[in-house]
Amino acid sequence: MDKTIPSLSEAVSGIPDGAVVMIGGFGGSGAPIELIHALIDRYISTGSPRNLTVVNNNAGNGHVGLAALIEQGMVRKLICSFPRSADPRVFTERYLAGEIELELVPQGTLAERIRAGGAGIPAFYTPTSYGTDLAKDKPVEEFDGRPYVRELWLKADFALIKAHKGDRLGNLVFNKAARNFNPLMATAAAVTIAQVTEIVEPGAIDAEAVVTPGIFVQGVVEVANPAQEEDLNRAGAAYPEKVA
Amino acid sequence: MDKTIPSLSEAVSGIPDGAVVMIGGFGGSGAPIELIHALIDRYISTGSPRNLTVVNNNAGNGHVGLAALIEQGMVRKLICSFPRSADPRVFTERYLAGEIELELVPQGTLAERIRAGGAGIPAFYTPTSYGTDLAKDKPVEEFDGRPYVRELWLKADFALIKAHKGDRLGNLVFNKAARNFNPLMATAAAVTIAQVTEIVEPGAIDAEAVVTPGIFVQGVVEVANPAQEEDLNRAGAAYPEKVA
Amino acid sequence: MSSKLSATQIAWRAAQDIADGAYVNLGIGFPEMVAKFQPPGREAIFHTENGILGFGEAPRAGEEDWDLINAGKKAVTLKAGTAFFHHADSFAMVRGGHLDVAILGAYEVAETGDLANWSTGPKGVPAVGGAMDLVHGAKRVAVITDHVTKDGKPKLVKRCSLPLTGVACVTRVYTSLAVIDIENGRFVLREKLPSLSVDDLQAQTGAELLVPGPVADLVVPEL
Amino acid sequence: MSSKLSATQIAWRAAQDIADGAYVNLGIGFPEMVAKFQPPGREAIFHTENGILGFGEAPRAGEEDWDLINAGKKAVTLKAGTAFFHHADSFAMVRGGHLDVAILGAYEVAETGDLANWSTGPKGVPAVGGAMDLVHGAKRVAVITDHVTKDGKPKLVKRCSLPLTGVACVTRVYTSLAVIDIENGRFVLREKLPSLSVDDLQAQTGAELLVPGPVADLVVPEL
Repeated sequence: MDKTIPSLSEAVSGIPDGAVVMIGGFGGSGAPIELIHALIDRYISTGSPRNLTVVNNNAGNGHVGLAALIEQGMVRKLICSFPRSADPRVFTERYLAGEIELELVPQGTLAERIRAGGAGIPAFYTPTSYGTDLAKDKPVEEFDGRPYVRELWLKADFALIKAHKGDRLGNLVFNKAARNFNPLMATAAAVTIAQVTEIVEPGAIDAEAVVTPGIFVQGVVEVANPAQEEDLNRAGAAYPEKVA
Repeated sequence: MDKTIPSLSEAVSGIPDGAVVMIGGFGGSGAPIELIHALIDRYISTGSPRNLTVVNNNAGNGHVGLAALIEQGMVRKLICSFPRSADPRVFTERYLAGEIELELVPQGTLAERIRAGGAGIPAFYTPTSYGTDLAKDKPVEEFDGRPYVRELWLKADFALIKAHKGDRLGNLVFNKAARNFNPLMATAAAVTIAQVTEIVEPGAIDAEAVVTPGIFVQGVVEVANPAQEEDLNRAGAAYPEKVA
Repeated sequence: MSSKLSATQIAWRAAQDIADGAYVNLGIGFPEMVAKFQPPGREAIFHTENGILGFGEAPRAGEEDWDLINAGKKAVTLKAGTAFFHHADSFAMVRGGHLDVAILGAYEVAETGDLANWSTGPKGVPAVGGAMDLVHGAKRVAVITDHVTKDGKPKLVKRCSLPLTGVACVTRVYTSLAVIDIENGRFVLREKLPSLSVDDLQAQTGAELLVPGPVADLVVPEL
Repeated sequence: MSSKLSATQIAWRAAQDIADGAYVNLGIGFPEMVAKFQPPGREAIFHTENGILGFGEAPRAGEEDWDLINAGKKAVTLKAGTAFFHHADSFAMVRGGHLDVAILGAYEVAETGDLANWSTGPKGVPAVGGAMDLVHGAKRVAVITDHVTKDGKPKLVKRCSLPLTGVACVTRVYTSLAVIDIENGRFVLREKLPSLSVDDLQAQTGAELLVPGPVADLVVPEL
């Protein structure tokens, strides 16, 4: 079994128009910038994929990564908890113009809905959002005398995630807090593509320390020197690069 | 902060009569034999704790560990998925005599109920057990055209677990498949006591490889050479040792 | 060839349908044998409920590590690429539909796909383990079983008489006499021992066998 | 001492109530300052929603690791005993009641314990982050805030006018003028600036302040 994919363009080639795509990361940490940019490249040359529904904690920052995907007009709907950042203009402008739909989900509920999607749990109850506008129209029930809101699982057609090391079986480890949503999204998507800084031999990752077992991963592509969103934004970068 | 406890007897001293106690392990792997035996010692010398409700995947094997706890008559009710083993006589006899109550829970549902208890999720839906005797009287609901059974969280007063290494902050790692229910139970109990083969300095466990973060652990006690249930049973051991 | 397949031969037949790279859970006991018969050039990845993915064969006697066991509590070994995880993550793999195949034993299988394999009735101590989770998780749930009970009664039946493990979950049954699919709530015969007529097989089966197409010979090596 | 506490001083006061060994989540922005003022001899363990327990202070400028950040996306550092985990485990800690204290900012706090701190109304882009989870998770949910808005309107009110973050969740409010508990749906005054009379304070508060016992002087060092 060999899940490695030789190129970024091949890694994102199967994502169709209208797909639900989970994209890992919390702000820039753990964001698979290169996979996102490969998707933009494909869109620029083929017009596809478009009308995507994207699940991410945020809504992009500056003009790279998720923000660049939105800027291209590829995203129809965003499911996230916090569509703010140091430079959220790309999303904000489209949102206020009614050009992109937003489903706002509390961060813990977002994480749990994704986990539930991966774990075959169609619904669960949480105290989060009870009595607030975000619980509107959701079933409420009491357990042990406290009210809870029922939330539904969240699944995706594809997950694009970023890991630190991966092997050809798809076993992954992450770098520090860049773990965040990445392991959860891997479980909740029909097809999970991981960009990893280094592809290693099976066994090189300690069996005890594997964070995402290979069963959750369908493709692994090596990006040896991944860009960090914060660094790109400090340098004023945009994707694709602006031609003077 | 120092969560280390100097002795096994002190580690189990706070468990009252009638407590709900989760005990880690899957069969013998990951079973905190020494903590269980310390609890038996306390019962023999003080008559307490009794009327315990125990949560474990199994129901003991032979005459050591959980089986010995049951043999002492300390357990009023057992919540488990598989009360069978190579030598299940202790439980079987008491069960057939009506001396111990059994709540049988499918293994995945047991794991998820414990996780839910630790994660503040009072109820969730699962396909498991739909249409079977184990779903009797439980609410059923359809999601995406499939029927699911609603299950409730499971929490405990105490968890007795076994880990490989632990630090004084309560961070834990486990040994191979001895992980099983241990990390889940740590999250679901008001007080979690971990016996560990080695207490190490904070930082000695790689921050990336911590399986149970210290927030879930209230006490750590070192048992440098823990017994393995399979070895004890092969040697025909019983606890307390039978006096000829 | 004898008049029926041995347990080992049934396991061999089931193993032939497991694709290279498939994620597989084998029920405890008899189904564990399936792992031995992976066809050359194919490598499945085995999952066990107690938190291991990609474990290897049994160790030699005396080399067991009792913290490295499968759901049947038999010792296994590590391989390059093994991963450990806790029980909730393990059953997320099961319930979440991540396994390709689960192969289980059976007391009874109904033409509806219902399975009874955990309880022989109200007597004794009930024990369910992971069976009820497995039948709802894997993309394909297959059963391996003798075609009839030790008393000669059909195990493939119209409706299960024993407590159910799951409803409408089994899609293929490998028996000591035949390979039978379950489609639209009916048994569909795919393969049978060459020595056996369809009528002979029907006589040992508790519900109607549909034969909509050619029936292949069920040919299994001596093992 | 000036007529009101600075943000830094409010953070200092809140920090005095955090016990040694407490697990603490500090909301993004202003509440993050609380970490700087742990009393000597006490060490709290800080949790951040994005998957770190036990992180250390901010690194020096230029030494940031952008994979080692807090929920406010500011760089932090490792300490001996830090643990990383994913978002579902992180919010299991929150929702499961494992945190001792969460300290959050507020637009409004009602005498009922209701909190509004995520939305100033239907205009603009709504963003909630982890606030709605935090208010239902920690054993103690405290708010630090100016006593009044920039326009001088009370932030401690009878009923919140802004969209709620949570219902009946706040139990203590540290303001620029006072320390106020919420008990049985009422504001209970515990401490106030010595220069301020109860009547002065009441005049700047949008719901009745109960004074069932002695009111301590709120004394905070110059910072």
